[in-house]
Amino acid sequence: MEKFMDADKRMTAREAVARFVRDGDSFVFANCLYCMPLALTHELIRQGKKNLMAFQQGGIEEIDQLILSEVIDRLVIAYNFRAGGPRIVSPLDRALKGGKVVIEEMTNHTLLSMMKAGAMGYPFLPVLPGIKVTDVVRRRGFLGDQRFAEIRDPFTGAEMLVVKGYNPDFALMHVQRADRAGNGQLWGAMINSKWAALAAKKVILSCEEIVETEVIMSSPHLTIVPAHKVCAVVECPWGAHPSEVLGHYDYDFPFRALFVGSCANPDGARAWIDEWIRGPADRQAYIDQYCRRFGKKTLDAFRAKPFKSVPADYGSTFSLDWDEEGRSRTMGLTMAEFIAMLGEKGALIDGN
Amino acid sequence: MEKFMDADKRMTAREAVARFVRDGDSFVFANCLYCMPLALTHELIRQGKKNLMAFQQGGIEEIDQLILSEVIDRLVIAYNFRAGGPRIVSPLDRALKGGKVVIEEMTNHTLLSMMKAGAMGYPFLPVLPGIKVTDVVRRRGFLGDQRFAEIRDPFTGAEMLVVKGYNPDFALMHVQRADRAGNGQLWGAMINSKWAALAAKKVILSCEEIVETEVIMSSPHLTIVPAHKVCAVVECPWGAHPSEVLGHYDYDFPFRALFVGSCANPDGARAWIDEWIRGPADRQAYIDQYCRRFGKKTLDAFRAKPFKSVPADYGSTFSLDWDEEGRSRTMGLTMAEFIAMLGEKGALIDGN
Amino acid sequence: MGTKYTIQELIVARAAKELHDREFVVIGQGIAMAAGVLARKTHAPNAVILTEAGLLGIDPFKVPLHIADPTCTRGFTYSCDMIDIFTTVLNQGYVDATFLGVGQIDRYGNMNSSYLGDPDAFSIRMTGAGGAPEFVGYAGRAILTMSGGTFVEKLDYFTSPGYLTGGNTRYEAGMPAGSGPSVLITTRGVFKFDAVTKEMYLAELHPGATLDAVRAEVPWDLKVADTLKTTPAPTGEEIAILRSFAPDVVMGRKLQLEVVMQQVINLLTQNAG
Amino acid sequence: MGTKYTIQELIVARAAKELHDREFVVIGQGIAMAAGVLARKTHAPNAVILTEAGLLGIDPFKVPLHIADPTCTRGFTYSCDMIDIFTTVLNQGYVDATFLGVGQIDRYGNMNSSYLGDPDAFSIRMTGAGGAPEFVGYAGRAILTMSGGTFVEKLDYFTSPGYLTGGNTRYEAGMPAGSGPSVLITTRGVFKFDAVTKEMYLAELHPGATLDAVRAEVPWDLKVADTLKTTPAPTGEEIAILRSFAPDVVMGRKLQLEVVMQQVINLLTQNAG
Repeated sequence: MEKFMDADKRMTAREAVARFVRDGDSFVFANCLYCMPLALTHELIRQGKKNLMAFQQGGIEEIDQLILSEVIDRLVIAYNFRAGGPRIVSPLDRALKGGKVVIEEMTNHTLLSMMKAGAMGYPFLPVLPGIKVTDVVRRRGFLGDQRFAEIRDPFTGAEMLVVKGYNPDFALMHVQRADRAGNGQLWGAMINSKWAALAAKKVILSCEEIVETEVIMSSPHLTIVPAHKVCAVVECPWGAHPSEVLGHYDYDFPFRALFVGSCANPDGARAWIDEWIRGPADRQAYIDQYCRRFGKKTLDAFRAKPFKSVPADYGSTFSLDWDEEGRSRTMGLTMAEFIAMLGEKGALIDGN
Repeated sequence: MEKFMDADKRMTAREAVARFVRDGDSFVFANCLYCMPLALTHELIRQGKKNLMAFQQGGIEEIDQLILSEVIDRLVIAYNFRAGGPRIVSPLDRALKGGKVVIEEMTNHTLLSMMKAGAMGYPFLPVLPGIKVTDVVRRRGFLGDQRFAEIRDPFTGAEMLVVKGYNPDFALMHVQRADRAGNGQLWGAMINSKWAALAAKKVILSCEEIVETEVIMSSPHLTIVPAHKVCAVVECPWGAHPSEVLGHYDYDFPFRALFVGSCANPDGARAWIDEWIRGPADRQAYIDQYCRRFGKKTLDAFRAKPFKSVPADYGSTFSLDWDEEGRSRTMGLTMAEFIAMLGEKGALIDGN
Repeated sequence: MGTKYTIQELIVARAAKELHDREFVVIGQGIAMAAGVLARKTHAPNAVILTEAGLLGIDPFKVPLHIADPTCTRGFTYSCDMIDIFTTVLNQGYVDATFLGVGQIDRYGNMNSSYLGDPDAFSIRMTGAGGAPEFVGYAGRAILTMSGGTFVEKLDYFTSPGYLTGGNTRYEAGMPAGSGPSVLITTRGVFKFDAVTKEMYLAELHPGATLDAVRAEVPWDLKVADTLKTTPAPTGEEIAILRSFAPDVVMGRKLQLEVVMQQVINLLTQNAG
Repeated sequence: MGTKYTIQELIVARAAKELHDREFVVIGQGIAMAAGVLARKTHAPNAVILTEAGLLGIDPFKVPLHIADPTCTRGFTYSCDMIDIFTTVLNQGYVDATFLGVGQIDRYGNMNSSYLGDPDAFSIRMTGAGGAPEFVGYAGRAILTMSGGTFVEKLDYFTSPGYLTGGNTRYEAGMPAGSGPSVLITTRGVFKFDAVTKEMYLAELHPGATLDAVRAEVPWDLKVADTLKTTPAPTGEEIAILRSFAPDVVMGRKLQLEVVMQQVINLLTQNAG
């Protein structure tokens, strides 16, 4: 797969989506429920992208928003949050009924295993075979037979179930921090993020803050997506609002409820999307609009109070083999003594 | 597999090995080259354990020490460090030649995939099929055909190679820090640690320092082995010496060279083992002996200078739903108002 | 004389009793999470709560909004990913119990959380499978609660495996020995499963509930235990814990929508400039 | 007039030229690591060095003792595990090159790093396969160096796949198009592989080396390029960088043992109390 090696990939969400998303692409959300890449999702809608195929473990509001905006027409999904309860007809229900979207039902584990197989470059991975009896496996959606297969364990003959690996064209992802090159660091609920990001052919990454590469290098254990997978880095505070980002803000339940409430009828939901997605030019404009409407204090009330991790210590004994007096710790020699020794021992060649 | 649920599993290395290791067991090193569990390894030798089967990605000195002490008689391995160069006859060479140990040759990736399959509870996992042509796959050791198998990808018909999953009886592991219950945190080179520890039926864990559970809870992203896998926690500073532990100490090359030098002949190596493994009663006695022999300054020279990671922030907005005035943030009601509301709305049942 | 309680408090307190100390329990949100936390605060202080999002050992101070909501707790002991939970934890047999809310259920405890109506011409897509099929399939047991769902002769869609067609059929299909739904707690009673036939039967009636009212909700000829017990009412201590920890769960979904939406309006208007 | 140099400096400097800017290179230790770092410090500043231990983006200030030695660098950009390196990085085609030291090699670049002599009655078990089979199999190309190893007609043990029996046989066995050993640098010359037959041929002779001396080490009738070049001597800049970064590599294994063992004795005795 293509490596993205530029040292500075910063751009706006608008540029990122315009450059790297083509109508008809498949994509995966590299966050699920938590820390949702909603600024990027909204940009897909704002630019009127069409006929996308989405992989998502668990939708919270982004799936309904994409469906209402007719951005996606194929959906591979395990779970979709229904804040209004099970008896309310949702945008997804209406789109399925109206044939605007086709669906492939999966479980959380098997859908993520599709991504993990793709990320590892394997054509398939095993999954837990007990679900073979369920309609999730037995009924087929638009992927047909390119999803589950039954094989035998070559060592014991036992029946196994495997899922096919997929590599979506791109992933949308939001994280707490990243450097200019795109090393992205996430913590909190790890859920599907690693495997979705690594499965995708490229990752469009937004983050709460851009940090120096030194910050990344001091904490490589937090890097969830390495720079070479990332084609664009978008610095975007509040980029996951109204979902939560640990260390930055909690979820904004009241605001979220406004969208859910609007979904009671299609016109209400489309008006919400016009007002909160199509209207603001970008995430900053959306936040400005929020503050004008509900007050900056309302937004600020969701800001997280710090609770810092006890750090890891990456320290070693030295930072060079040569000590303060210019003597090699390995050899006990200065450079001059070292070169003299090479000469004495007959190790030096005169190439001329 | 058995869960280990005690809240305090602290014990000495001697107790841990006596209680949890049986002659004939299989085990895996959950560190490879880096941060080696050498205090625990030495305890196996001190207690004269017999007929163990070892899985190790890459040996550095522990394999030769276990072989010289006749603790292991079966070895599944991909790499063994030869500090003296390729032409020196090593303890492993002598043992193989003398039939004291049988060997199964693997590659780093396929051996670790055996552990990962075992850790995931799968009978096998795919590996990269290109190595089918090599003697690593074509020649068989003591595991016979219970190692590699060729199958077809059910989706494309392509030829695939898979390895069988294994669950060793126990793992030996050393980490930077752990709590009393055994949540172990490691950083630096992650190599095989996660999958080896999770594959084992139980983990005997040593650590540089025991910390409060609050430290672990502030940094759950560093937990490499969760407490329920761990049957014993051994606090053991310098427990990996002469290998390196990031944030604590670098490798002790001179001391390591003494052992390598001793391996030039079997008597020298056995004398080294008597002096440095069988002689000292435990790791503290070993370190005391080191300081008596070479000076405390020599040991201290290997101590790492701090280089702390920039922490992750796990902070959220509140720490309770009820605010300072006893009002629920979700509902806007005090407890009394809430109960009154339940009554007014007819939600309360009188069970009597 | 006991404290008055809501039906949700009864369900949660009864469900909590199903969890034992030192057990691992996978929980989602709502009633299930309230039950798990109540158990930890009473008889099961060393039970370990995990969610499929990769949060293990959480000690929540409020009910999480969803399985991946880490704002309910400051830290936890182990952060892994969702595949790790399903394989290295669940598939290794470490999960003793899973709490699950039910949409549709049949007499053998098979469940539907995907579609209402024929899936090819349905009216409502429910949440979908999520992690339920594997958790119900592989956890030591499944502790079920149902407050808005229904008993059906035939599921509209078969999402999660109970005892299939009864007897040993579940285990013949490869699920671990002894696993399966152990109990179902509804707004009227507590149901268990026959040790041999695996058919559901009524084991306890809630205080004030009648057998007729239960039968009216079940479309097959429901079996009833020889000695039908009365579900214990929640204690004052349990009620106090629940009202403090999970007031939104305690009041039930209908009241919750009403109260929370009022609070939403308050919050969004009070600071408007 | 150039600076005098050691044979290791020549080999490392020549190997470094094989790495291009913005490439991913998997490296172990010793000569290979010195070559990778030299390339980064000269013409390939944006090359990314990774080791199979899961250290990606390291910027070492000394030569690591082994593939999992993190004391050579304060931090790095991505910490993953060994399976991640082999699958999500190598198997995805992200690795442009791997540097590798050779024990035994045949005319098609197949290699043995496992046993000297018949494996059933051997004398020496070398290091073993480690990660070599997969890296040589799946990296974009393998850059080989050999200072203590040998050319053989038939390998004692077949550890890592070169071009198998030549022609297209490597690719027919499933390895990625275009992959395989690209160059072998020994103490006497530089070998490449014929584009069609995939047989090794001598492409460059080191300054001072003779064709006869090369042929004496190769047990088959070695092919030689039509225009045999002379390997460029390392520049003063390259030598200065290497002596500062990797003095232990520069002096070669024999001298290293001698000097380092003296230093060991010094260190272990100076503080003895």
